[in-house]
Amino acid sequence: MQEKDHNNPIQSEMPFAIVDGEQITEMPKDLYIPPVALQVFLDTFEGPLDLLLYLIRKQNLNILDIPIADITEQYVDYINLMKELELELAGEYLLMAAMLAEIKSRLLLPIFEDIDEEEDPRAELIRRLLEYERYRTVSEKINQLDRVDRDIFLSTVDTDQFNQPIVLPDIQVMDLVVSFQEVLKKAEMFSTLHFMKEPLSVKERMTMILETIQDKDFVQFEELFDLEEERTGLVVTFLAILELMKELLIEIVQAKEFGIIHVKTLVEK
Amino acid sequence: MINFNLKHTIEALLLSSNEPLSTERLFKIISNKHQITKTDVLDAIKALENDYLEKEIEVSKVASGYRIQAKKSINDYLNIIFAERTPKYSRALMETLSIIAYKQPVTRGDIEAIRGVSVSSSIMRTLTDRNWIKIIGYRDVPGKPAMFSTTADFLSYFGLEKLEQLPELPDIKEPKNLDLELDNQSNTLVENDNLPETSLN
Amino acid sequence: MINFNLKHTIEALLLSSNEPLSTERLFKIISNKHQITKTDVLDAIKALENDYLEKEIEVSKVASGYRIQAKKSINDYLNIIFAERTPKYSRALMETLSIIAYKQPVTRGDIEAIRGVSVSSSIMRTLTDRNWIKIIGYRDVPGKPAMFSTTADFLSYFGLEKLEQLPELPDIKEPKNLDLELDNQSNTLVENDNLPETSLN
Repeated sequence: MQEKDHNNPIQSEMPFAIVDGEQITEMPKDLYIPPVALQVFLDTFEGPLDLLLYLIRKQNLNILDIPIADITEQYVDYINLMKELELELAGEYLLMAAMLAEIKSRLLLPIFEDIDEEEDPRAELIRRLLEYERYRTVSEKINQLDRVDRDIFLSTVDTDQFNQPIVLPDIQVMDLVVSFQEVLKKAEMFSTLHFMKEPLSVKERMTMILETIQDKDFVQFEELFDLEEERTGLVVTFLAILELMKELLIEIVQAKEFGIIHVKTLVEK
Repeated sequence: MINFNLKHTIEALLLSSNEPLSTERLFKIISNKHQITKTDVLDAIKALENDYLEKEIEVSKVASGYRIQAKKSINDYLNIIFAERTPKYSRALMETLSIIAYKQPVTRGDIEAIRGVSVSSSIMRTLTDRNWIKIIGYRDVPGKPAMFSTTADFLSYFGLEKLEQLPELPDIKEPKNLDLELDNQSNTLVENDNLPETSLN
Repeated sequence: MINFNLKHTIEALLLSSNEPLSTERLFKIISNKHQITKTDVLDAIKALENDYLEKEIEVSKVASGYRIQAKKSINDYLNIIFAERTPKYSRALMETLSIIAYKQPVTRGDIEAIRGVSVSSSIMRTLTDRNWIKIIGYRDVPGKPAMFSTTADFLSYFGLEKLEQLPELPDIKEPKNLDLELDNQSNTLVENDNLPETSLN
């Protein structure tokens, strides 16, 4: 296999992205990075799996030993910073945050004999990380393959002295119809997209939750979720609840094990 | 370098470059690595010309330098190669054309609003060159954008007489906003307010 | 024709065509005018390869046929001529392309499942416009999502003949029994997490 020399100056894409490489040392050590640097930093990630892999590799951890609590905390810190800068990706990153939180909570649950058979809650995440890492690695290799116009230069002669008959593309009237249908289909997708973008703000959801709880002393945890919503919407609600807890604006109360969970306001009326 | 052969290097450079290379340029590029003179370059090109006498390619000197081209003798084959390649229009072009056909008169902005991506100038040029679309007026809004409609040639191409003969769109539910958006803008039309069906005969 | 020389004709055709030519295609084009066999075509290509041994160009066989390209030995010069023309592709594009190459046929959903982010339409468009991927069918599930695979042009771009020549996909290091493995490591987990010991058996 023809592999490309790393020292080629042209090959300067994504310096931070080679997570296993030494380049990482140039990365900020803690989370408190100036926003501009953070933007650059985040731009180098290809999504939540990529970011998680980075966090794991940064600590020289084996994927199989992920300390879920630590990683979750770091991850959530990152996405909190991210929310202000990288709104476009927030949905997917938020989903991962919720998944991590869920895994963490399941690990904390007392284990009973009869669910002993159940899979470790981290297994699915680990599988996805391993699978993604395979393709990420191989895509770096493909990127180093010889390619036309970078490492392979094609030999051609000029043929413009040759009177090439100009053949214009031919179209049928039905091609027009089909194309216009495509346009309409796409336009439709557009309108739904616009509609989707709005509601995904955690801050906004926090306010809504506070308003809901304000009048009553407490509400049931489930009541805060609108099941009509898409999965992402539920995740936003969940994150909003976590955020409110962190800011000591609400409290979660569970009278007995596996009993009803209540959410109580801590804001003075 | 032991195996350096100026003639072969120049040949490969001329074949790889997309534009003719002058003696000066060849000299500059190669003398970076090898001790050569401009005369060496010229001699090598001469030798190349000589080698090609029996071949089906030739060195040709044009204003900006030397290039290698196919000899006329293989034109018959080239005809076949180039004719086999049936050109096709891109999806972007077809979509743009269909929007102009079904929604005319439209501005570039209208097309962009519907497709969600900007309209490339080369597409508009291709369509204009083919005389399938034309400017029929300017919308009376800031910037006075040109409004495009299809032409009589466009209809003739499909053997149609009137725009109404374009196939109806089979039961597609147009998103509300598409019509609305275009309707809102239609009040601002200066003239040519009616669809140009009648104007195209 | 008296002076017909198959080797020189093939050389000129390969150099004139914008895309690689297969033996079949060369045979078809030339046999219109001259009595030749496919073996003659192959022999001529062999002879050409031999002629080029001392030259700075070479015949290369890629997925879509034969083409002539510069030898790597002159890349230093060519990099000067083509400075800054090198196309660069984003990591997102390369990852998407890799998943399509190794897992084909795949739907957008498959790609999203692996990468954990949605596939941008502009990446799919770039890949399609470059003719590196194509739709080869629709999966028979609700929504009938399109299935993508890579093309011969994709392989040719990387100078390859077959998919098998791509770098090997690293093995997944997943142990047979992930749960067991996790159990063994539960000690580390507890230390790092300060989790109660009961949380894992």
